[in-house]
Order: sequence, then structure tokens, then C-alpha cells
Amino acid sequence: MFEIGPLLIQAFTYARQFLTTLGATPLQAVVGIKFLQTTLTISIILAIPLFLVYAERKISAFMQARLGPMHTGPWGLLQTPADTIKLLFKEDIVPQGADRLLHLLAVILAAAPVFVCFAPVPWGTGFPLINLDTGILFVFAVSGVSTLGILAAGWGSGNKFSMLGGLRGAAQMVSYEIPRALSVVPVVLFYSSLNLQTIATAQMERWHGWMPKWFIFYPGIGQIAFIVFLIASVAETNRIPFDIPEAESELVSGYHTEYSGMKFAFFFLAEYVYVFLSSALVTTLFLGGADGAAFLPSWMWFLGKTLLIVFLFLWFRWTFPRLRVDRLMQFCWQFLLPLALVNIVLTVGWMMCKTPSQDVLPTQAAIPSSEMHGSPDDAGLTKAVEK
Amino acid sequence: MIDPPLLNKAVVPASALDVFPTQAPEKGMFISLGPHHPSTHGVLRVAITTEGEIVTGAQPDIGYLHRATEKLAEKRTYPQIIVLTDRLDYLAAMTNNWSYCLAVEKMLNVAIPERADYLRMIVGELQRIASHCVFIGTYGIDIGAFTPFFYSFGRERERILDLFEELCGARLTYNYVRIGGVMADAPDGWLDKVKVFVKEMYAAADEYDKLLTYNPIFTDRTQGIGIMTSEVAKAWGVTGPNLRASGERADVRIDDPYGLYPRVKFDIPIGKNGDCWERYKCRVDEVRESLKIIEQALAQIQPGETMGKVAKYFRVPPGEGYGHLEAPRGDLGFYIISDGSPSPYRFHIRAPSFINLQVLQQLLKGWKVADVIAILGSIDIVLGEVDR
Amino acid sequence: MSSVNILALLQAKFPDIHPIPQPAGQTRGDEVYLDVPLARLAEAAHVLQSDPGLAFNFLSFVTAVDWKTHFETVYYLVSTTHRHKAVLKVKIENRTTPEVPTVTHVWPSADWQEREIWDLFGIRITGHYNLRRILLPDNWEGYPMRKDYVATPDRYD
Amino acid sequence: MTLPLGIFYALSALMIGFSLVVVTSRNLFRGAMCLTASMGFVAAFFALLGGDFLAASQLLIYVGGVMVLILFVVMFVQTPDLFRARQTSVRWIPALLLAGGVGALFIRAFCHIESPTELPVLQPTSTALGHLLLGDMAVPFEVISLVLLAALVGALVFGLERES
Repeated sequence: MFEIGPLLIQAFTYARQFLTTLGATPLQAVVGIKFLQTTLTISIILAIPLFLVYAERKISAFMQARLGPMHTGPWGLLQTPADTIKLLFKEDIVPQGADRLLHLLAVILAAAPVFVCFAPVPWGTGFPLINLDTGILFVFAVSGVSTLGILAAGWGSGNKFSMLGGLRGAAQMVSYEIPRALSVVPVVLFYSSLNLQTIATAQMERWHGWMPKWFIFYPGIGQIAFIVFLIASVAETNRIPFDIPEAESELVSGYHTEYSGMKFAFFFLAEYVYVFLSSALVTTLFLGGADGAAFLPSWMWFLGKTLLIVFLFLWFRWTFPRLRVDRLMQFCWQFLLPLALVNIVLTVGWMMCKTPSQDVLPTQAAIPSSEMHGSPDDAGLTKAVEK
Repeated sequence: MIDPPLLNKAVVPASALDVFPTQAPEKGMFISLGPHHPSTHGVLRVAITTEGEIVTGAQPDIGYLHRATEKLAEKRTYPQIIVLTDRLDYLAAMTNNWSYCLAVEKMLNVAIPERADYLRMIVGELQRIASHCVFIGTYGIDIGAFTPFFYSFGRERERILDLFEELCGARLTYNYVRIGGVMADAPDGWLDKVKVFVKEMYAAADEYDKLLTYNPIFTDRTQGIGIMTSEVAKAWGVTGPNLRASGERADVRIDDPYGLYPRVKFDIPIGKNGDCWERYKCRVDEVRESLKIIEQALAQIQPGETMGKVAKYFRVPPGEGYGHLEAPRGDLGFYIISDGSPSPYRFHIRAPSFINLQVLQQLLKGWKVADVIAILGSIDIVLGEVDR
Repeated sequence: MSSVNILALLQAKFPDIHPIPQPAGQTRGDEVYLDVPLARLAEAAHVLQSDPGLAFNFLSFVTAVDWKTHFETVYYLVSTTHRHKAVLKVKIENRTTPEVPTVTHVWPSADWQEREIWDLFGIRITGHYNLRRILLPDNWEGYPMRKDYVATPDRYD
Repeated sequence: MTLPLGIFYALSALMIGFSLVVVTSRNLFRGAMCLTASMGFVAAFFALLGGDFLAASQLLIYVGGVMVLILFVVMFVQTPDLFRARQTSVRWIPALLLAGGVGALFIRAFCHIESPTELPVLQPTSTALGHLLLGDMAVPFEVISLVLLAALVGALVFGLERES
């Protein structure tokens, strides 16, 4: 049906030709198109938290025998825009003892990386912004930078409680990055590529016709990797049951106590975009990305699965109490990490027995020729690397 | 480093506790929790000295809600004081009134009609359930689970308050129990509504168990934390569910029976090692016991008089009297000395929350900062009763 | 353990403790009322708690009464093992600097209640480890629960 | 003056600027932050040179891991006198001379390398790196892991020492 992916590609190719006719060199045309694609993607991503905040309030309300926002707009639909406008006009207070520059920088460091991480994520056929070869590694690298944002927020606010909250938050995020990365290693090993697009397309096949070959359906290794990645992602986004940094009851909402107005809004925006990013990763890695029956366009399949995982995140938040800090760290280092390592061993065992004859390391030729789109310089992708 | 279990076993002599930590110790940090802290259940300040994450000293600082109830009582006649007792433990006003009326009736030596006593018992147990519902909700929030609050506080307690509103017109400060009986008979159909509520409340209690009591993260946060042995509890005068959770079978309804409790059969939930989880579990089980009591009371109640022969304006013969009962938070008693005039000469309130709170000085030492909130919440205090 | 042999056990050790007769027309619970002289309070507390026959291991409450001519502190004791109760009354004659020894060494639950007596009555509790005002602000003058306390409100808004 | 060369000069100017701030700023936390920024620019240079795997791992390990831990230490050790420490050592003249000499040496060395005018064509390097590391370079790869082992043991020793 109305697949948006290919339409966009044609649109961008026409735009590039139009730019070249205007006299721009091919390189400048490509940069211009990339700029256009980025603004398009960021505008979509900015719209997501608007919806997610409303969804969280409504879902939590239904789970708690109440109605949630009903007054602003029909069924409270205009609640989030109303909140954003309110926060826009709120006075932006910087505490007296705080380091002003750092106070502002912390917000940028916490919010900006999350948008960059969306580049390699494949929304549907022919849709990823950049068909990045080091897809998943790039995402982890850039999302690591937001930990700095929390530390800077903790230190920049100048008060003892937010400093404690910042330290705890950073410690939690750094220690949960490891099981998160290790839980992805089986997927990368299995499809022998870091590129999210190849991983997604490789899961398109079917077991004897109907059963989709998503990674989660591989008995044993699939489920373990899925669970470890999901738990680590919940911890990475600082949501209950891992929200020690802003544990309201103890540290009076941790590192973003001293933020108000639009800066406070950005912290929340970053959290919700981060939740959406983690769900998108879960969908791409374990649920076959945009793979789905033909009656729905591929990007709609992708969006549907991601929102399902987002619902899981919301569901966790309103049912689980909070873990104590040391139990949380102990859970990470003594349960999640060993489980992820064991899973890697299992995957290698599975791969060995699956193709005993073929040498485990795929030869160069076996690099899947990823779909061709985007600018001319991507043409180099198909050429196998001889060195 | 103080290792918590050892310290809580032996009763630390009061003199060994630190006086008042006001400045940061040389190594650790000084945290003043409250009085505007979201989880100290009202206006209570706890000054805590910590060494890293471990609490080395704690001294609750109270008095922010002191209204000199005992001084006011000396200027009021006996019936007027009932209104004062409503505001002591504002989450359990019925049992406050009842306890005060018990004390005065003991001094007046007046007989209570049977129907009034049954109504008092039904209303007292309903109040216990409502108070425990508040505890279950707020304790969930302390540990981080937001949803149980909307079920226990938002749904169950509201229904009890509606029942009370229908009975005596008020939702918080009832002064329904009067000296010599109760204000008015239950409106017709009210007892059936209570019967319906009791049936549904059983299901709600099981729901709390599923949602919170056996939730692995909740048990991980509360089991084995804030252990209070029964010696420590008795030494510090702790009463109510906190003492029973430490394995001590102490309940005023059994030890010093009042009203018509000898006519109803119910058992006392007892804990074993007195940690936060047991204190929480005892209260959830007590809700079920109260439901049993109400059922039996509903079965036995007969129509009849609801007000004994007490003059509107009476004097109490000179002498002293002490009446007490099992309030939701512990042994609530009123010690009254009368000099024959219409108002008492001396009026002292034995407030369970005030005495239970003392144990924090010893109980908090050696646990982590994250546990302070769990332990403080498990003691379940109400500041109106602490500060009087 | 009826009140008779509690009295017998106690008077064996402290001859000067004698029961308070029940005033006419006044019903009483099963507590035994004892009048303990000020000097004897500390030892009596130890004996009441440690003596196996008495075993008063639970102090329910402590309070004070201002009888205009003298002060009086009241201790309500309960034995959880023998299930009997006792009320000690200690008369304090000296009104200018009233003093009473502390019982926190025996029953720590008296800690805050004794601080409240000091805060509201001005009766100094000798030997208390942390004798400060508990309910009133630290800079409060006067002791409100005394009968002769004149409350002068500083404003009438 | 093509676009990539322009980017290269801008990036290097920024990097030198931040590195100077690291050396001169009195505020310890601000210095650590600028060090993190310069690490980020190193990753940008790797990306410019076409090493996408290298850029990503530099960002992941240095900015996301090492710098976070350094910031941890800075936040834990808040002794005020650290903030008022003297920035310049007493014997700054010999230090300046030494720096000048080493600088001159580097500039002479760089003159011999003709700078590439335009960017190399972007190749996916991660598979090639994989083959290299586990193929020809397997032995040095293992030896480096010994260095990591030594670092771990060192950390343990320091940690345990403080505990006892």
C-alpha cells in the first residue's frame, strides 16, 4: 500500500538533481539533502514525546482506577501542548551557588545525543537516514554521552542532593551500558554485521513459510538477549524500577531539582525520546524491524512494534516499586552481566552446530549487499573491501 | 562501621544515643530530612548523620504541630473535649473519641446500651481498616510503587468515608461516639451497605497482597530491614502492629477487653522477626481480622437504645481514671484527673505514635539512607498524635 | 498476681512505700496505686523491673500533675508476663526548683515523655541524657502546663 | 579550500582551544569537561579520515567511559583547596623553552607530509578491522589485553588497600 519509504527516496533524488542543476557540486548537493533528511527526522522525533507523555498519563490513569487528563481538549488530548507552553513561560531559575554555563550545558549534553542516535535506525524499506555500517556501536557510543549530561546537571546545580543524584545516575547508567552492549553481541554475531539495516532485513525470512525468523523466536538465546536488553534499557532511561537518581522520596528528585521552565522540559523530553529510541532498538534487533505482512506498510509495522515495547516501559513504571541502590548495582553486576556473557557463549555454540562445515567467520564475499539508496558516495558500499 | 543486626538485639541504654546531631560529623554528612520532606508523613524533621550511605545517628525533631490539646482540655467541659480528641490522630478520629469516652464512662460508672456498643465496635473496626488503607497506600509510595495508593487510599478508604458521612455527616472529624453511647442510630439500610462493603473489602485485601505484599522488589526493599526485636520494642514502649510484628502477642482488645470484644472471635496477626515487611504484613492481616469482627457484629446487633442515661450537663466525681483501647497505631489511652468540676483538672493523652517514634533513635542506626524512608514509613506515625 | 502480694513484695524491700486508698464513689481498674517517696524512686524502679515476682517490664506512660501546692509525677507500669498493672505517684514538694530522678536507664520509653514533662512543667529530670524542650521552640519562656502559667498572646490576628 | 578541508581546520582550531582551557582553567570540573570535549573532537577526526568503527569506539570508550569516571573522581574529591591550586609552576621559563623545542620538532616533521586535499571514499571498516585483529594482528591483540589485565589488578589492589 502506501509505502512512504520509496516515495521519499524519489523525492530526495529529484531534490538532489534539482540542486545539481542549480550549480552545486555533487558533494554540496549530498550535504544539502542530508540536512533536509535530518530536519525531517528530528521533527518526527520531536512529535513523539508529545504523544508519549499523553500516552503515559492516560495509561497510568487507567491502571490506577482514574481517568487522567480530561479537560484540555477532547479526552485531554491538548494536555501535553498545554504543559509545554506552560513550561515555556515558566521563569528559568539558576541557583545562586550554581555554575551557570555548566547548568545550561548539562541540558544540551543530556538531550542532544538522543536525537543523533536515531540516524541509523531503519524505520521501513529504504528509510534509514544513513545506512551506517557501524550502526548499533554508533548508537551506544552517542547515547553514552548523555551520562555526561547527568553528571554535569548534578554538579552544575550546586546543591548537595542533586550532586548525590547525579553521581548515582551516572554510576547506574555506566554500569548498565555494559550488559546492554553485551546483550546485543549475540544479534551482531548471528547476522555478522553491526548495520541495523542488514540485521532488520536478515530477519525478514520465514521458518517453513509462516513463522517469522525474528531473533526473539530463536529458542534460548533469543529470549535471554531480549530480556537482558529490555531490563538494561529500562535502567538506562532511569525509569522505575531503576529510577534511583530521581528517587523522589529520598533525594527530592535528584539531579534535576534545580531546573525549571524549558530546561526541565528538555530533561523530560530527552527521557521520553530515549524510551522511544530503546524501543526502536528492541524492535530492530529482536522483532525484525519493519518486517510484517503486506497489508500494512512497513513503517507502520515498525511503529506498531515500537509502541508495543514503549507500552511495556510504561507498564513497568506503574507496577514496580523502586530498587535500592546497592541492590540495583548488585543486580547488574551479578545477574545481568553473567547472563549476557552466557548468552554469547550459547549463541556461538548455536552458530557452530548450525553451520559446522562453513567456517564460522563469514568470508568477505558473504557481506550482504545492502540496498542501494541515498547519495552517490554510498555507491562505494557494494565494493567489497580487498585489503 | 556499626553492624545493624547486633545493635538492634541488645537494648541500647538511652544515654548511649547521641544528643542532637546539628553539625556534620568530621567524616560523614549531615542530612536534615524534613520537615517539608515528601515522605515524612507530615511535619516531622529527622536529623541524620551519615557516613557514606550508612546512618550513624538519627534524632527526630518534633513539635511543629503542637496545639496544646492537654492545656485546652482543662478549660472545656467533658462533652466539649470529644471535639478535641478528633484532631489527635486525624486518620482514626472514631477510635480517639471512643477511647476518651471509655475513660470518662469508667469514672462516671455509667452503663452503655448494647446497640450503642455494637455500633461503636463496627465503626471502630471500619476506622481501623481506613487507617490501615492509608498506611498501605503511602508505604507503597515510600518504596516507589505509586499504583497501590490509588486502590487503597483512593478507592477503599473513600467508600468507608462515604459510610461514615452517611452515619454522622463528617468525613474526618466525626465526634460520633459520645459519653454514654453514640450520637444517633444508624440510618436504615446503612448496616446492609456495610455488609456489602465488607464482602468486597476481602477481595481488595487479596489484591494488595498480589500487587505489593509479595512483589519481589517490595520484599527485597523491606524484608530483613529495620529489624526490631520484641525486647527493644517493649523497652521503648512500642505498641500496636509494630510490637506485634516483633512477635509479641499484645493487643488491648485481648489483654484489657472493652466494649463487646469478648463476644466476637478474632485472632491477632503476629510477626516473627519484626522487620519492615512484617510490620506491613501485620497491618494487611489486621484488615482481614477487622472484617471478621464487623461481620460477627453485624450478625449479633439488635435494635434498641443508642444513648445511656447521662445528663446533658454532668460533673465527674473527684478521682482519677485511665481508659485505653487498641487504636490502629497502638495503645491509645486517656488519663483524667477530675476535681468534681465540669471540666477535668488534668487531662493526659497516652499517644501511641509519640512513643513509637522514640524507637527511631536506635532503630535507624546502621542502616542505609535508602532504608531510612522504608523504616520510618513502616512505623506509621501521624503527626497530630505525636505533637498533640 | 493480685495487688495484695505486689504490695507485700514491695514493702518487704521499701517499708516507706504505702498504697493510696481508693477515694469514695470512684471506680478503679485493677491497677494498684502506690505512693513512692521521691528519694526512693530510682531504686524502686530497678526493683520493680528486675524482681521476677513483679516484672514490670513495660512503662505505658509517664506524666506530671500540678496540684498548685506541689507537683506529682505519675508512672503507669504494666507487666506483660504477669498481666498486672501499677501506678506509681511521686510527690515533689519543692516548687521553686522541682526535680525528679530519671527512669530512662530502666525503661527507655520514658525518654521523650520525661522531656515533655520538663518542657511543659519545668520539672528538672536529673540524669536524663538529652534534657531539652521537645514540643515547644527552644527559646520559649515559662512552662505552659503549670496552673499558674499566664498565657500572654503577643498578637490577636 | 574545499569543504572537508574547511571542516578539518575548524575542528582542529576548536580542539586546540578546548585543550588550552583544560590546561589553564582553575575550575577542576570545567577542565575535565573540556578534556571530554577534546576527546570528542579526536573521534570527529577519526570520522573525517573514514574510520567509522574507530570513531564510534573512541566516543564509546573515552567519552562515555573514561571521562565519566574521571568526572566521578572530580565530583567525589571536592576539597576546596584543589580549586585554588596554583595553575602555573614556578619554573615556567624552562618549561616554555622545552615546549617550544618539541613544537618546532613536530612542525618540521609535519612539513614532510603532503596533506590530502579531499576525503578518502567512505568504506565500511568494521569487517576489515575484524579480520585484521583476529587474523594477522591476533598476537598484539592478546598482548594488549594483558595491559588491561594489569590495569584491573592495579585497581583492585588500590581498592582493597583503602578498605582494610
